[in-house]
Amino acid sequence: MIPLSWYLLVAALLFSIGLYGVMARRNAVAILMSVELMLNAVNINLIAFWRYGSVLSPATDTPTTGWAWAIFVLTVAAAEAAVGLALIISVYRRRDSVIAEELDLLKN
Amino acid sequence: MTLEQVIFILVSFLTLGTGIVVVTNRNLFHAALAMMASFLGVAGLYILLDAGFLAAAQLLVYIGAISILIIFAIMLTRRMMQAREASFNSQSGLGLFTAVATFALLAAVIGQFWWGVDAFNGRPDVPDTVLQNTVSSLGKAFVSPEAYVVPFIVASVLLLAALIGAIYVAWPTVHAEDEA
Amino acid sequence: MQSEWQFIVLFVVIAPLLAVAPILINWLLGPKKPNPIKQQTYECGVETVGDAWVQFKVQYYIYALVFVIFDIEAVFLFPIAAAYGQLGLFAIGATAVFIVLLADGLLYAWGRGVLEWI
Amino acid sequence: MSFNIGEFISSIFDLTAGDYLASVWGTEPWVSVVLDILGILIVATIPLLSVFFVGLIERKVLARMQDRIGPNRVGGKYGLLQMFADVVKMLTKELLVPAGADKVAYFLAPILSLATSALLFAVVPFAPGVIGTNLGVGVFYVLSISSVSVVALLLAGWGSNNKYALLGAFRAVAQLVSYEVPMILSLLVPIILASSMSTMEIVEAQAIPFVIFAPISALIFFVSSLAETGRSPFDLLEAESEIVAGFHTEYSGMVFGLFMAAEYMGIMFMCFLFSTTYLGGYRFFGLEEIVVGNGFQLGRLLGLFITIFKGALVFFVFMWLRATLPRLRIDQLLNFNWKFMVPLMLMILLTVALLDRLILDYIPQVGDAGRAGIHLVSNIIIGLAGIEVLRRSARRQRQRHNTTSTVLAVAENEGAPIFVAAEVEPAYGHDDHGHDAHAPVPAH
Repeated sequence: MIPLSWYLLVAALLFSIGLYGVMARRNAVAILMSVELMLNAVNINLIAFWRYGSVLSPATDTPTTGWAWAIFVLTVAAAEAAVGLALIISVYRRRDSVIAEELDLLKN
Repeated sequence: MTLEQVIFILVSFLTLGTGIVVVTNRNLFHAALAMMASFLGVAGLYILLDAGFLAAAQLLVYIGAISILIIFAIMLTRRMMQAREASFNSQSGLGLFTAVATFALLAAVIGQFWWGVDAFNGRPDVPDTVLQNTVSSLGKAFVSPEAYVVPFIVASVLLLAALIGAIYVAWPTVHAEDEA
Repeated sequence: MQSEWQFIVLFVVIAPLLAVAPILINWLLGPKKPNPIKQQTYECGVETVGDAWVQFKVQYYIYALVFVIFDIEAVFLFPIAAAYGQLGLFAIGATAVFIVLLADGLLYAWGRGVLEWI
Repeated sequence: MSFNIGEFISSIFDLTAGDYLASVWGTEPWVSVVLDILGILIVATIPLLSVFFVGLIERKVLARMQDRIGPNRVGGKYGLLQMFADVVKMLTKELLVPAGADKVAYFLAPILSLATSALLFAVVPFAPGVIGTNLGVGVFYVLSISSVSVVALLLAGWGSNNKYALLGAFRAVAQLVSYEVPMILSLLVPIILASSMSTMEIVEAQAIPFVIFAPISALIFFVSSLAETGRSPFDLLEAESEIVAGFHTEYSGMVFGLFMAAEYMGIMFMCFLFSTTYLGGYRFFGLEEIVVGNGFQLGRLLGLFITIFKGALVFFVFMWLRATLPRLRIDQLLNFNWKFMVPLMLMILLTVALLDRLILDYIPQVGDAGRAGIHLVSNIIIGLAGIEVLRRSARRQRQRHNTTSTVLAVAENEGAPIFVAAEVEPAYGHDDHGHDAHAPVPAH
């Protein structure tokens, strides 16, 4: 049997790894990949709580809250990746750089 | 150890190990590959959690679509990939500290509330029919006014906005050419 | 883990082995005499120029982008279709709104001319 | 219960050997694991081995269609051992890795390609109760696995360190992801009609095959499955006149053989999927009583034969098209997908969903045949409307071509990426967008 806390720990570790990537990487694409990792960690938590918690609730129908929100997170992740990468491509075309620190168009 | 525990440990190592590769590898293409492996590991966790549909959705969306999008973006902006510059910025030490601190906080919370609690020591037994019905209940929930019909429509608006916005941003116009 | 998914998990472990075995046999049986000329990448008979990188068009990204949006649509539509027998007209209407909204995106891409291959 | 060799053999003929072994061995956890592994070996290796057979058949049939004889030396008059000879040759070739290749990606690509092709077969219903595993989300699983196989092409293109391979991979991915959209939409139609995602239940629901309900959607599925497997007329993945051999330019020996095997397995799977979702799988009008009923021991075997027969029929059409049609240009291919098939399929999907609800709610007395008839009529009307739109737009295009001067027409033709040169952008960086490659690029 696998306790709930194992899943939560894995998710927490994945989240922290993604957080480190977001803070430490210079390349914007790499930052985006780290964000995807963090979103995945959130999804693991949602599904783990669904399986260990709300399945038990005495609803007449099968509870689907965890699944539904996991799919909405998936949607948001896809939309974020689509727009984020489009921005990166556009910025690369204009500034010839994908390094996040060098993008200071609004500073000056 | 049961089969499930063995699978859980292997899958977790896959997820976390490749996750570390994603954030540390200098070669962006290899980082993207590692990211796909990490997503595969997460799909394995979903299967262990009786969420097979979500595992398939994970493969379809993350590996089949988002990763391809990311690889295309890497190729389009590849001149930066020659790894001649540092791949970490100046605050990487701070980042490491924040990550470790976050993990410590989360672990403390998990230890406080869920570690060793009898009710959460194993997956609760649920009849197979309930688990098999989840997908169709999910379908019903998406379009029923009592449940998620509003987020469902909002999700489609979000996707539409993302599509239009991304095309608008990425597609070069005559105007953009003048600026460049 | 449900029993029908146990099959898939084991299959995911075994399937790559099916492919690794022939490669190993090939490695054992084949000759091993590499030389620089043999290993040159193919470029229609002339010597290879530069590395493999060419500047790609943003077009490829756009196709993948439209595909991602329809992929997400599939994730929503498949459960709804699987529950079709239990849905009412309101549900069909909501799904139709969903599909039409995404079709708008396709129309925008079409009108913008990003689907033209140039 | 003890093991009885006679009963075991009879259970093999009944295609229930797994159930028999389970009843002998009991219900310990390891039993299910061993049975699963046995099932996996059967499900994965039989398609892999039948590649020998299918490949030979295709070569023979194609040769006959082109007025040739085909393989006729190895293994007697009919060249029966030709494929074995080919495999022996592949196995004894040198395993060449091109210079500068990314070894991880280079070797991961064929492995991933074959593994995904094998994984697809887990949900093919061969006969009643004979299926790798009856997933509740079978069709969705198929989609997700086949979308993973796209990654293999990118890996091959990247790993080879070759311009043609990389370009070929990019084009192939553009084609595959584009055609995945109509495939997703056309797979939704049988799911709506059967109200289930499981392949087994879709077959069970087809007292009348779904191809009669929705022939246009079946046609769209067929066309997109041609494109998904990279078959003629959509074989741009390896258009040798433009991009040498596409993503597997740098592969030789058994690594190339694995791509080949994966391709054939993908084709076989698509044939089975088409027959499962639209042609009624193991059901066949008069015979289905014997097939579905359990009284007759050959029932399941008969189901197996029907499945294979239908799959072979679809495969024959695949070969026929390959022998008949020339290759499309990539702009035609993508335009046809995005501007014709996807909108048409969206229309069909909406109509089927709405109409089926109305029929089930208001006129349930028409029965299955009436339901099929109404769907058929609506489908054909939409299909005809679609064809009319296509004809008009083709006429408009012709008129535009006739009015413009000949010179312009030629220039337009050249603008289309017939050559690789037109597709490779000059690496100036700033403008990776639609300049005609023949025009001089202004320096910024």
